[in-house]
Amino acid sequence: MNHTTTSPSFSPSLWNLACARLVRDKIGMLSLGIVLFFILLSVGSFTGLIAQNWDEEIAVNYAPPSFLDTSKEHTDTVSRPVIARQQINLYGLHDPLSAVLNQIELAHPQDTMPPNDEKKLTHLLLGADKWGRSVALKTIKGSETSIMVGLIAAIVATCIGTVLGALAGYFGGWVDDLLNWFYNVFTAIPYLLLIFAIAAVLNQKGVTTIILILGLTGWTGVFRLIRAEYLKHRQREYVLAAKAMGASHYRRMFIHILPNTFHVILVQLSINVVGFIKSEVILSFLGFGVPVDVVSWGSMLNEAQNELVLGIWWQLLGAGAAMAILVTAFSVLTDTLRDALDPKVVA
Amino acid sequence: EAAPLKVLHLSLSAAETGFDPVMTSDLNTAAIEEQIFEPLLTYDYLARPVKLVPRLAQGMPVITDHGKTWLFTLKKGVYFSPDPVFKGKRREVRAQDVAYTIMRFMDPKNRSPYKFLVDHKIVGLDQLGERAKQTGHFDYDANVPGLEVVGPYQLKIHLTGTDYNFGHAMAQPMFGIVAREVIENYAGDTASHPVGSGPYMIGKWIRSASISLIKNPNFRDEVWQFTSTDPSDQDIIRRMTGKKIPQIDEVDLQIVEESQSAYLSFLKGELDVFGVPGQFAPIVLSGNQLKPKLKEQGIQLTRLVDPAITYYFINIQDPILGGMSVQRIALRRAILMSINDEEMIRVIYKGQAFREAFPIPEGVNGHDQHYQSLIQYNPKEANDLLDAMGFMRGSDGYRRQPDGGPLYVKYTTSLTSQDRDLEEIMKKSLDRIGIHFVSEKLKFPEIIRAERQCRVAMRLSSWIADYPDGDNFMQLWYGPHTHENNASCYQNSQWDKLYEKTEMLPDSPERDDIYKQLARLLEIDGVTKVSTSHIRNVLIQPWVIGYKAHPILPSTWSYLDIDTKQEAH
Amino acid sequence: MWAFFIRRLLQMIPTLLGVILLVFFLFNWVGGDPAYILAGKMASPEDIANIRHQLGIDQPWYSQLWIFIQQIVSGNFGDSWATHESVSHIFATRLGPSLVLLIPMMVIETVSAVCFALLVSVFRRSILDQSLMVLSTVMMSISLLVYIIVGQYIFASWLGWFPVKGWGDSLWRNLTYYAPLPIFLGLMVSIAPSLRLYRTFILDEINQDYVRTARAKGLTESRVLFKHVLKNAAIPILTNLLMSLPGLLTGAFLLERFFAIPGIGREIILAVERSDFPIIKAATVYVAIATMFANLAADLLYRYLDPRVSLK
Amino acid sequence: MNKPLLSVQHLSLFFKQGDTSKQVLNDISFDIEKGQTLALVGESGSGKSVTALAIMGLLPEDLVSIDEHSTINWHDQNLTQLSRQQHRQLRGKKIGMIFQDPMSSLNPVMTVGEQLMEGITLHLSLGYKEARLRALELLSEVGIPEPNRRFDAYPHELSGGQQQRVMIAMAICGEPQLLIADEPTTALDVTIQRQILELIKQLTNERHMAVLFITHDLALVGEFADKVVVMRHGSIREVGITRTIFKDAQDPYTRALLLCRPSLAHRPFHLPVVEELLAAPHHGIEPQRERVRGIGAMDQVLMSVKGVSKRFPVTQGLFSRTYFDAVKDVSCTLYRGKTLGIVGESGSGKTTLGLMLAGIIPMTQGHIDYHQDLHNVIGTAQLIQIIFQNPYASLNPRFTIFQIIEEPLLLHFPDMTRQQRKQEVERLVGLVGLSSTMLSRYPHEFSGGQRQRIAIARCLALKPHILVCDESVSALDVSVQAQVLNLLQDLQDQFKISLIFISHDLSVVRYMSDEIMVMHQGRVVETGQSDHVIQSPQMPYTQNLISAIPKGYLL
Ligand SMILES: Nc1ncnc2c1ncn2[C@@H]1O[C@H](COP(=O)(O)OP(=O)(O)OP(=O)(O)O)[C@@H](O)[C@H]1O
Ligand SMILES: Nc1ncnc2c1ncn2[C@@H]1O[C@H](COP(=O)(O)OP(=O)(O)OP(=O)(O)O)[C@@H](O)[C@H]1O
Ligand SMILES: [Mg+2]
Ligand SMILES: [Mg+2]
Repeated sequence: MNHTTTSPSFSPSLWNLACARLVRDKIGMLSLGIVLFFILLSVGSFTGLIAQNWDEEIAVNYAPPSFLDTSKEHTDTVSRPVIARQQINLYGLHDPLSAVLNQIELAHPQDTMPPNDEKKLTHLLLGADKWGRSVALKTIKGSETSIMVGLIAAIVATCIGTVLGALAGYFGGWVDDLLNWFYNVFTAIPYLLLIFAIAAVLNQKGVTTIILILGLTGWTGVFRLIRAEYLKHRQREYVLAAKAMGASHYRRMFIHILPNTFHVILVQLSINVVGFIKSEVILSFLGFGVPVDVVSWGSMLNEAQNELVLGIWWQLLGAGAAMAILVTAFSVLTDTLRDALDPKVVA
Repeated sequence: EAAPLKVLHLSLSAAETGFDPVMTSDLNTAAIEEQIFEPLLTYDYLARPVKLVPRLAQGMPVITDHGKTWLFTLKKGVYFSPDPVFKGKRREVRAQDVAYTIMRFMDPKNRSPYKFLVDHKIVGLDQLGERAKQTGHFDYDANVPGLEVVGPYQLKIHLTGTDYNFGHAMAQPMFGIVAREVIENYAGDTASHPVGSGPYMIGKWIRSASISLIKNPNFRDEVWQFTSTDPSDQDIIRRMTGKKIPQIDEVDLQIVEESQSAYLSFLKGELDVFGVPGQFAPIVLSGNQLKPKLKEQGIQLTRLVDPAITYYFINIQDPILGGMSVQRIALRRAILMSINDEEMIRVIYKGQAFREAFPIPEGVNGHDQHYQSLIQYNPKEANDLLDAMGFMRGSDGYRRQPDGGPLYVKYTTSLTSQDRDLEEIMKKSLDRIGIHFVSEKLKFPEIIRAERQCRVAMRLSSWIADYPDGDNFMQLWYGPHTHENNASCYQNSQWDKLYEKTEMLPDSPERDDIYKQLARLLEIDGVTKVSTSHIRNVLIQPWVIGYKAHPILPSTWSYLDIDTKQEAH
Repeated sequence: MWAFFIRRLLQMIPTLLGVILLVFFLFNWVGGDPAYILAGKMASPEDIANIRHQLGIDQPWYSQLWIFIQQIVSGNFGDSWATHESVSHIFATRLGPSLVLLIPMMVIETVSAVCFALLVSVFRRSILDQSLMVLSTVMMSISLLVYIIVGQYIFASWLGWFPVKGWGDSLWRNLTYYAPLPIFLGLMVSIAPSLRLYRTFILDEINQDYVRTARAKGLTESRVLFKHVLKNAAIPILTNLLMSLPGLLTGAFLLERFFAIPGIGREIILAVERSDFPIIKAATVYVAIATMFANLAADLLYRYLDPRVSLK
Repeated sequence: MNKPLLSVQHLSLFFKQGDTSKQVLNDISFDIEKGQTLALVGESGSGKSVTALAIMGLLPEDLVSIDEHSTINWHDQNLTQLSRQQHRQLRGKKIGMIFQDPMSSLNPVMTVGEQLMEGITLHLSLGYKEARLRALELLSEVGIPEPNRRFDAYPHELSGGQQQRVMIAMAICGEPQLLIADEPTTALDVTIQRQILELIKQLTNERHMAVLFITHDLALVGEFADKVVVMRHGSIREVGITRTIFKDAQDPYTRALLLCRPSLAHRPFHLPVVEELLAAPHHGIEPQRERVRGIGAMDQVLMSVKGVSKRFPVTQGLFSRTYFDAVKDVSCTLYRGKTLGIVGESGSGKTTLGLMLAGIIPMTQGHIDYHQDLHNVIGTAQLIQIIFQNPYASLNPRFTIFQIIEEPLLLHFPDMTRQQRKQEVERLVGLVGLSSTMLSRYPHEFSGGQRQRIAIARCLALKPHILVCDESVSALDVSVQAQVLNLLQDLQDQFKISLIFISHDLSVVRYMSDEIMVMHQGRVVETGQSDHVIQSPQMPYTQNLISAIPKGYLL
């Protein structure tokens, strides 16, 4: 089998056309630039090139943002009284560890507790969170998780929706009835409860869980559209022609029809990305957020929830603005893509 | 011309669960019930440490027979609030009602969360409960030898054994006296028909949103006459003494779950009293003082140590952390040594907590303020200890079991944002000593289930006093309480024997000495490290008179007054 | 017409069965065991067993399922495990606040989104159109959580224009005093998507041939828009609106929590936190039925509004 | 001579395309006198509709720019200079317009009456009652039966012809002086087409309206127009009185349009094609020798169809289903190397029959016998192939031409190497007259005729014995239609393929077929030798059909 014939690629000319249309659209290009910038950031942080040290507590708690001078240092000189273990009253009880501890203390005298004199910054570019971690670095690191969650979950949702939609729309009959029933059941359950239920089933909290929650709840929209597309296309004459030519079901479904729904899929994909990046915030609010060693915009916004009244606005601003910018850019890009890929819109 | 209505506006952080005292388990509901129902005893408003005083009882009970027989005499002329069930007649509270109230706790249908306060304690009552479980019907007419109605106003309670804490049980709002005909009339829906003898009764009630309490017209004549030697109380005493209870016409309670909303409401004057959540302390406090801006507005601050502790426990039956071998003890101690409570107090609790090493908090009988912890924050020593015990670091920098097996701490938390902070603390701590952190997040009911099944490896738990006695805390590690609330599943016969000894003792120096040993033994075995006690900061609007935070009483609204002129201002 | 109606009603049965099974098994298998909470701090294993017996969760799954189905058929879901309040009463009382929030929100959202959509589709490709579209994209990119936190802080606390939170029992006061800020904040996120959707609906219609015919008749532009275009665009707009209603009922939980509004969304979260299974079951069944009926209503409306479709 | 009613002078018009603009009309000038019918003729995309819309002022302003020297004079007003408001006042009142597709041009959610009343109240300032009376009058004037009942009907409840009548009523309700009819009948059946055109003619005569009649079909023009303007690529090729144009067309393009449509009188061996005619010297090309069609006694029966029916289930009511018989008991025979033509109005079951014969949908009843030579290919794609009605729709838009033509090879000759397949594809492409340099292009990059050729090449790849052509040329311009018909005949000559040729266009079917089968409501009405059926139809239905064929000027 050779490549050109079995894997129908996008029509280079259609694709070129779409690109050409995109390039002409200034706002579209700007948003593409922004999206690429964010993706670059998240790839950079994923590979550890940037924001690797986001969890270092480099500043004092809630260090305010400063754009001029970030070099002021503050020495935390809380001296802690150290009570020698020997002075502690055991009330006549025996400590099985005292022998070991005595040895250790002989080898490394413990009485000089290292004074906590780490130098910490008092100001930071975008301020610091409650642990003194840089909000700027967290925002960058958060982009990695948020974009990854958004992308992978959107891919999962879109794949499920596409495959099921294709099967239902193409075969019709009982396959359609069954899948439609499944769809109806899923859409009839309140979204909120569905989230809780799926979260409870998965029961393991982590980025994967978030991706699965979003993916498993988000496929319905794709399913509906793809099913409709397949219903439309399976009656199209090019499909009948393929049938007359002796093409198998598989071939008709995936090699003939699928490429013709790419524009729908692509647009759904990016709509899902946007939706899921936003949903992650709500999931964090409901307690299904990312684990502690990971930072995401949702977890930042949730932390920031109580900070605004304290007058600490920078974390809210950092994560909120980054998210707003990316999501806006992505949505605009989606719109542009939709127009550019829509065969109906003639330039 | 009628005086303006005095309305106290308050918020609750969680929705009420319905007002049948026997079924109540949460503090918010208890706070409301405290105003509607009256138990036999209560705590003095001003006295610190807290002191039991009579409420429905005429005087303090007469305790005889080594704390086994308690004779209560009721006040006369105490009436339930009006209800259609009474058909327009005034219904007086009698000894029979007290007996009925107590019996209800053993009725399996009521599934009372506070059953433990009378369970196995009253002669003949358990048998009645057992029989009800079999027959499905609780016989309230049965004669219970332990609840001897001596006269219309006298009840003699016979306990199965010595219990000096029984008085505390009789001061709980859940033991507020109810009338049998009311309960039976509203059977199945008692939670929405509270009828008690307290100063207030339910007015308007929008479930889960707002509850308004209005004066009980049948409330007896009672005047404010608390005394105290504390100089800071004198102003309250001066302004309140001699006033009729209650002064406030209506208590308006709103359920506000998000603390930002509650705080902003208070600032706008929509709320009169606001318990500051820890994370908001920096905006209202500088050091221990109210911020000058708030002070200028006349807002008052009262502070109080909560009779509660937070404590880390490690499950002694956990396959990785449990066991009583020296290695495992060392492992647990090292883990507990790696936790920096000071940092937690500073960053998470915003300074509104302090390091408390003793399992019995301040304000509770048996507390020891000089107790020093054996387990101190010392990651260096913890590391040395782990090295010495053979928990070697692998190539990834994390330690393994001496036998090469995997080593990690599965740390259980709930789903709130505060729990995320706790996870962060724990993760940082474990990183200091090179042990893997594994997070387990569960809904609160699931945590409790897991704890009771000894499946929680480690957790930061907290315990708030049900009644101000050390026993309420120490029982948390009692071996037979495994699968109940001994979540560390600690079973040490030496410890258990010492504990059983304390149960037979009243609050005394002798008991305090044993408590110290118990506390130390917990540390030696690396089962628990008591972490903090918290400071409760309450903000009060300038027009609220007579407010003093009480460590045990869930609400004291009937003791307050409002300066309506100032409020209007 | 009746045949269509009855067929659609019959089709709901398998869907409802699916919902019931899914929810039952999801929450029965993995949902928490409320007995441990209800039993209180000091409960003994027997106490817990007693509570499980009282709640019926010690019975085998099939009898529980059977009870569940009986409850659905009789419409009586019993009492909440946590508060002993009857489930039907809970929904009856929580529905009001949710609706007081939702209905004005839907009305304002729809009216203003349709107006804006008409406006921008008339001036499409102009600066007005493009800037309004970008603005709406930015608006919908900000998380509702951020709107609430910031909005409550600024409008209720700082500027003091609205109460911070609360709810009363007078409809008028709720509507005019407590609800405006949450409604406004809700609109911030919900108007933009509707506007964009309606714009495409209207643009779809504006490009149709019959619009050209109407213009060829010499009709004024406003008549063309309001009489011809809007009448056609109203079909997808209204059906879309109707179908989104049940989802919104539970979707406003963030607003309900922050503004202390005793609505359904908040109740459901509370129920899940407490593993209050009767409420969860009832909520699912009610919302599922509402969703199915909304879909049916949307279908009927669609068929009613669009003379081309006949009821078969 | 009077001043013309409408005078278009030097109209040049541009469409914006991104930063560039495309000229769509180039210096168009013509006049319409009062009461005159002017036909605007030309192939698709030549700018006819744009011209009409420019007059109506209905072009999208943000996309179109009109050259400043252009004038469209209506009495003394220059329409290009009018404000929107002024232009609007002319529309409907002075100039009415009928659009191509009646179904989509009527508002689907408003009743016929409402839509009609709108114009009446606006232009005649009548009260509701009077307006209603007037509307009913108009409806009966345009020949709608039972106007009272139709008044409250929605457009979809009317037949295509009735819809078009409503459109006409709407266009004339303001009693305009000029009526623009933009291809008013392309969506309709021949019989209805004739009725509508006659209605327009009658109305214009009664009301002394001028008509701007737009069409691509010169044959129609001959019967209805006084004057003809021939357009191509946005400019005018020829203007003249109808008679002169038909008798003695000056422009080769005009001549081509006249000749490349098959007529009922002749059957040239090849149809003339526009390019040939354009390239030819002034006096035209050599007359072609006639092609002989018809079934002889010697012809071999390849396939005989016996009693084929198709019944579609239609859901109705709660559980009950009714059935719709799309094809009822059809029998026919197909001869080797011959063409069976199938004609019939829309919905008569032609496509359904074709699909059944091609084995794409199963038949409900009946059976098909094949000649024994074909027994080894029964059930395979090599037996019979079908070319679908719309060539564009039958080509996967995401496949290159190479992939499209290669697919049958890939499916049926798995042993072929890629090299062999490539050669075969190139051969096939050559066969249908396309260049192998086009192989990497996509369907949308081809013209309609080329697409039809691609579809044919794809079918030929399987070397089928029978080829079903379902309305293979109905969507094409006459000039392109000629090319495709020529190609099909060439292939038939070369490979002896049997054709089943489905069309509603009788002249095309006659030209292509040896035998004609006429269908009506799923049944065969008449079958016979093609010339015989056309010249002396037996059944009234067939007679009706044949009389409706536009005869042009010459016939
Ligand atoms: N909205 C538009 N944008 C860009 N180009 C257009 C637009 N409308 C028409 N054109 C171009 O103008 C030219 C003339 O179009 P027009 O519709 O007048 O053709 P026509 O002669 O009416 O053809 P047909 O017989 O197919 O209706 C075509 O090349 C077409 O591509
Ligand atoms: N899948 C189907 N289900 C139900 N009815 C159908 C189906 N396909 C076709 N029909 C009906 O069968 C009849 C014949 O349709 P068919 O497409 O064969 O007509 P046609 O002669 O090809 O018409 P046209 O000239 O418009 O192409 C029509 O009335 C059509 O509505
Ligand atoms: Mg045209
Ligand atoms: Mg057809």
